Amino acid sequence: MGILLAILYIFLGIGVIFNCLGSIGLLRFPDVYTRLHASTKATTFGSIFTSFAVIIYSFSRWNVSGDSKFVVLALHAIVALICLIITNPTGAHAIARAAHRSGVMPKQAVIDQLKEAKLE
Amino acid sequence: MNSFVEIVHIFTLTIMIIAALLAVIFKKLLPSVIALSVASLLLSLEFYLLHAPDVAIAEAAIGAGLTMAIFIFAIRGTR
Amino acid sequence: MLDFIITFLLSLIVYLFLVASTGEIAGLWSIFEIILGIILSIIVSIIATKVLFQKRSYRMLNPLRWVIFLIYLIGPFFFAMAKANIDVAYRVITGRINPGIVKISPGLKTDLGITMLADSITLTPGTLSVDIDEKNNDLYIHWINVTTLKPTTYHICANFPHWIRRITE
Amino acid sequence: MIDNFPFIAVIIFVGLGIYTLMFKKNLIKIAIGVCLIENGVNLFLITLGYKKGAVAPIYTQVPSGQSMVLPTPQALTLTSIVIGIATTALILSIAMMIYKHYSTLDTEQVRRLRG
Amino acid sequence: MLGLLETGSGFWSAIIWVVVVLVISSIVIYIRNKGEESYKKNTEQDKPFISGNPELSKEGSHIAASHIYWGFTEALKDYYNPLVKIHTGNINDYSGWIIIITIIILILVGVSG
Amino acid sequence: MNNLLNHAPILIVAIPLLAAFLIPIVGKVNKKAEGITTTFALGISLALTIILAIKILSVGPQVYVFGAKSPSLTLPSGLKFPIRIMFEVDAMGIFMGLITAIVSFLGAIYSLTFMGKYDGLDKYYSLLLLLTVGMFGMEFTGDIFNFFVFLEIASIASVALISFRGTDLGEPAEAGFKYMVVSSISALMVLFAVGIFYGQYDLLNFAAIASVIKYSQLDKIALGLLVPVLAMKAGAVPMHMWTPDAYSEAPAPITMILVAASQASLYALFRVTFSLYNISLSTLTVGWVIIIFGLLSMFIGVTMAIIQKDIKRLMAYHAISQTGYMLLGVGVGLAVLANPAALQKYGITAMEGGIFHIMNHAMYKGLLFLTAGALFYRTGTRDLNKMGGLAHSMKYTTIFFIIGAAAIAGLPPFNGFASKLLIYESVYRFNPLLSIIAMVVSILTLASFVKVFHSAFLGPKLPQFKEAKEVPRSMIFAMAALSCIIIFFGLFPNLIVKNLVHPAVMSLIEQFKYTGTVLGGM
Amino acid sequence: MNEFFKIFIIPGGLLLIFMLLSLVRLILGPTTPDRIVALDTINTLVVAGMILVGAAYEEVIYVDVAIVYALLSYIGTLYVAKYLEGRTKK
Amino acid sequence: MKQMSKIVRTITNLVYGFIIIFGFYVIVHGHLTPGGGFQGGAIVASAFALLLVSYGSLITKKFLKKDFLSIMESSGLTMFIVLAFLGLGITFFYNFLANIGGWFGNTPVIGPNPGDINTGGVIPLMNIAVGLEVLSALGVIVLLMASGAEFTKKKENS
Amino acid sequence: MKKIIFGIAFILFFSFMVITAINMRPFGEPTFSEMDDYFIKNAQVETGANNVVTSIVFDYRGFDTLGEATVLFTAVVGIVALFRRVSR
Repeated sequence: MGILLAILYIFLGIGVIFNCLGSIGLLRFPDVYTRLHASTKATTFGSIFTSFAVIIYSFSRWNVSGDSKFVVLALHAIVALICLIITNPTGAHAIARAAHRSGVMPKQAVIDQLKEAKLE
Repeated sequence: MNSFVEIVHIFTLTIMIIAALLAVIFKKLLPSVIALSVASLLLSLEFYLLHAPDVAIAEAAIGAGLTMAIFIFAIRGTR
Repeated sequence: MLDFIITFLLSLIVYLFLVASTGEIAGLWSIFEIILGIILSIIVSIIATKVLFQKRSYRMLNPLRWVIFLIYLIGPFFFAMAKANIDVAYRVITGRINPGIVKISPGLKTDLGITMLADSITLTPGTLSVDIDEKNNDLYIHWINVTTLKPTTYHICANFPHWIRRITE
Repeated sequence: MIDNFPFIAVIIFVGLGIYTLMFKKNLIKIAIGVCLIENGVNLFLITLGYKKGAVAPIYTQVPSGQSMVLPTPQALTLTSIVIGIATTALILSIAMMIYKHYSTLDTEQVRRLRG
Repeated sequence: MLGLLETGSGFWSAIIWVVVVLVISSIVIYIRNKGEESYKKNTEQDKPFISGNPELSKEGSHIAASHIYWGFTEALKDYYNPLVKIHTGNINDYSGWIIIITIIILILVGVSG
Repeated sequence: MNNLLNHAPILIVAIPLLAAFLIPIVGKVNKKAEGITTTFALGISLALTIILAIKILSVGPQVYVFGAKSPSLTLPSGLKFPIRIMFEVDAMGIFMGLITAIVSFLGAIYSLTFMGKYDGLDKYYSLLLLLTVGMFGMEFTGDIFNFFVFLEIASIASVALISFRGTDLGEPAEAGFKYMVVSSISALMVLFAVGIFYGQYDLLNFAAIASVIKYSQLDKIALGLLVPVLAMKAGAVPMHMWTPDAYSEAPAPITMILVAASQASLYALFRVTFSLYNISLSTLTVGWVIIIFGLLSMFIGVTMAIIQKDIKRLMAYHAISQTGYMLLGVGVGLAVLANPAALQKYGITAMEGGIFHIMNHAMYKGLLFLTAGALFYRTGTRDLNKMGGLAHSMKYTTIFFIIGAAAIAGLPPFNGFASKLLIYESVYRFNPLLSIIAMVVSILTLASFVKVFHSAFLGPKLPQFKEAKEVPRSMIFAMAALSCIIIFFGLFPNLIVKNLVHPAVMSLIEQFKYTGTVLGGM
Repeated sequence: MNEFFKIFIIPGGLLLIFMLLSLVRLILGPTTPDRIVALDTINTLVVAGMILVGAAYEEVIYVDVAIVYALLSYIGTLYVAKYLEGRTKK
Repeated sequence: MKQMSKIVRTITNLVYGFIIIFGFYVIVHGHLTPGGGFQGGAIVASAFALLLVSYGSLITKKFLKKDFLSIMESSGLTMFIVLAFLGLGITFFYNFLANIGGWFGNTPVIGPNPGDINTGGVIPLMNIAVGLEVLSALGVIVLLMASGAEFTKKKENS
Repeated sequence: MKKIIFGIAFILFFSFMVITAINMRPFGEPTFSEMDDYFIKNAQVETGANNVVTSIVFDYRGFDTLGEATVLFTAVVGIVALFRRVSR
């Protein structure tokens, strides 16, 4: 039980910290692209860890009690996690591309090869 | 422990109200629709916290995906 | 027809994954769930086959590729992701950035491969895929810390393209 | 007052929606206002059904021995959500059609019918 | 009796009314038949007599709808101008009126107890 | 047969509903069959309504409980309150049901040729059926949330029909938008009131709420939300602005049905005030509120009508003004509800007048809108300035118009006179001024219809309408049927008042009968 | 309410505070893309929070909501992105 | 309406089928887990919206036929009302299949239980009917408004 | 002028609504719940469905659901009718 609690605390702590970093980065960074960096990476990573905590928790509870509902909890959490991992970077890509095409240029940029390339 | 749950409720509702307020006060339509979407999604979270998962699914599916879609279509069609 | 069967099997697997622990068959499923799953999967395959198999490539049927994919996911990818987050944490706290958009040519041919690479890049240190050249699969990357103005693929994404080539091509 | 915070939130929602309907001059904004009132009313119904320390009224794999929140408002809200999207879709389509014929969305100009 | 509608302070019967109308109209027809017998159609007698002026053309003699009751609306100008102004056709006003009336009713109901 | 009668309330609603769902499929097979199917379904519904009316007027109110072990099992074992949705059809409900059935049936017949030149007719007929279903549901239902659902069905279907021509023209879309916004506000307010009731009593049934209602602060607010929005849907001044827009832009048969739809809201208003609250509310205040609505509607409606140039807009303002009569009559009844002596003396008569006027108004205003539609069908315009001399070529339409105009102006022996007389004489004993205003309004109504008659039908034959000829047979049939009803009601008003209107009024006044039907004589 | 309730609900509450932070970006966001980023972040946080709350209440069926939310908020994001993409094409 | 980038399209191909099967899961498990006809239908319709946003309305028309969806909508509703009519031997909407054994007629364990899909009487069937109706109705709405947006907006160079 | 009147009306409306909210029973403590207790106790026995909400939606209040589906159908038919020139 003690090990489980420790693991849960560690995982949840990492998750919360990275989520926090994500939202702070969203506030602190100067333009859309850097904000996307912060929000996408950090919140995805943080959510992965919180979900891992839930999955580990449910598997351990299943081990202890043998109640089938914890299997369902774990499996569905895994599915939710997979959805999150697949959709989040794609969404970030879509936003970045849309931002660039709608004329929002990166601030302080040293180089912008996309602007030079002029894709259709 | 119940007081903590109440604090969570108050937080969710506050964010939701701010988002709704933004939906009203934004001048441009697109940010307004985005704020409406945020309000709708947080409404879904609030339903979830109020132990109404059926309604939360309906609100998430309709508020997030479809309302957004039809609003965007309407904005596209009127410019 | 092969497309249809593959889609059918995939959706059946997903369905069974979702309804696990409802009955006794293999300790997990009840007979009605399986029957219903088969019916629904047929319907889903009718709807989704045309969308899933637009290119008619069957490379991903090889289970070895899936094994490599899992190894990739747990090994280098996860490691890079952790590194990325520490990197982001550093930049969030210090606010030290030097951004730019650069172009790389990873030389991947399949759609799935380039997609996987783009998503990996988005989740790994300091990079974000902004746009893609549809003709020759060149990626335009927003790089938060531009160290060189003429970056090679390795600068951006280490040896991910090798892994992904092994998985998808 | 603080006991009833969800009801206050409902009131704010409805009030914002009414405000939008009364003072905003854009047809799509008006649709947003209708959406807001809908959201508020839905929240009102669900809030009425909440019971402290209760779980969702679904018997599948529920922790046993707990009371359940009232199910009727959830059923009602389900109905009203779907009605809401039907209304919104129709309002927006008509707004699009108005734009096609009037080339504007301003309520001051969309008033050929008056007097 | 058939067709007798009690109104609380009296009654009304359409049948009696119809009978009376029939009687009166038969009298009218009778009197009309007693009239001038030299009247013939499609002669000079058939033409309208407008104080000796020539008859207007067909289109010109038709009075458009907006000219009817001109005097009435002109006399009640002070009443009509604000009334027409209220009917703005603006959707904001429509919802505004609903809220105003709701408020009035809420106050009335609240005050009356 | 008895079984059919037991299930009649639901069949009246469900058969048009089924037809509405099937029409898109029917339309794929055969374009011609759409109209026939619609007419057939509405015909069955009309027949069932008449059978049900005979039964209810002789036996008493009928309930129909959905999903219970038997259609009349309102209370499950050992409970004091109903848990399922039920239809509760009493004399008032079936009275409104008859109006709906007649009007929609004739509207469908009229549409068979009137809508011939439009495309997308399968949608049109489907929507027409759905509008009818919504109205029937509003009139029959005994459940307050179910009422909201049917209100939405009716309003969405009306909006879709109003903006049916919006593909080609801007104005119908505009009218539809306005109506949609105001009706969604009203529907949401109704839903809010439903929430208030539910939160207080944990009940959703009209009768069950009526038996426990306390008229607390929250009940007052619910009343204050319900009355204005339902009055708005009925078209009471000053929330009437949507009415002329919507009525003038909808196709003519739809306008006729819309009149009935707004009366369904009026019915709901009466249902709320009489059956839900009854004497627990301060009847004098609410009664005077409704009377003032009525007065404003009468006067402003008719004075605005005089200056209109668009024929359907003019008629729409008249519809508002006639709604005022109904509100006046019933409002007087409500104002004296707590006073049995006055109620016996003139209150019931006033209400009879008001309720009878609903029926009469649906008939003659329907007829007038249909004649306006006939004029539009042949001339292609609604502008009175451009019309003229149509009596030469459209003889039947002219006759029908005269009948309708005489009825709306309250000329004997048409039906308008009978109901207006009831209102005048009883309201005079309540407050003479009201009666005098009502008479003045009646005179102004006649004046404005003289204007329409003169400018549309009289005068020389205009050259642009040389080719105009009589409208096709199905349109004539619908108008003739309405004219026959008008003349019949005018000649034998006492039959209708005694057999149909008086029971309806009594079912409104006697709340305990309504609740007792559900709760078993509590 | 078992002993795990607290462990899971407190991170959930913290996630709400982060949502509030992201909402500030929604208010400030000079351009529309910034606002979409805020929307996206809020969505991710809500999904994580939903999973946590589901575990806290031991209601396994609640996690379905999180799946729906994760899938469908993505669609909303895509729609706005698509609209922005098309907007500059004059 | 243009396509979105290749990355989005590839992910769409993968996720599309998953959303649909998940929607169907929500529909058929309506009587056991949160969800039901409306929610599942809305989810599947969102999948159509996803297809529409990433491929554009022209290509989407190859995958989804509006007329087919219309017919499906009508038939779903007809199925629903016919199910309601079948109870007419007793009353409209009577749950005539509940607790009689056989398909969908099993009696569930009273109280908390892991859930058996074979219960619920007409409720699962009604869920499926409503699900069909809702998915096709919302699909039609989305498809039509997408093409309507092209129809009503001003021409590009005017 | 008009705006001022509307503003006053709006503020009054809002304050009345706030009165409603304050007069409402406290959050989370329903005073009466006989009907819902009946549903929670008997829904599983009478309809055989685990999800009480679904059993209300499709059994006890099934007619509402029919109405709701009809609303959706109506809206779709309305939109199709409005955009009937578009699809060809």
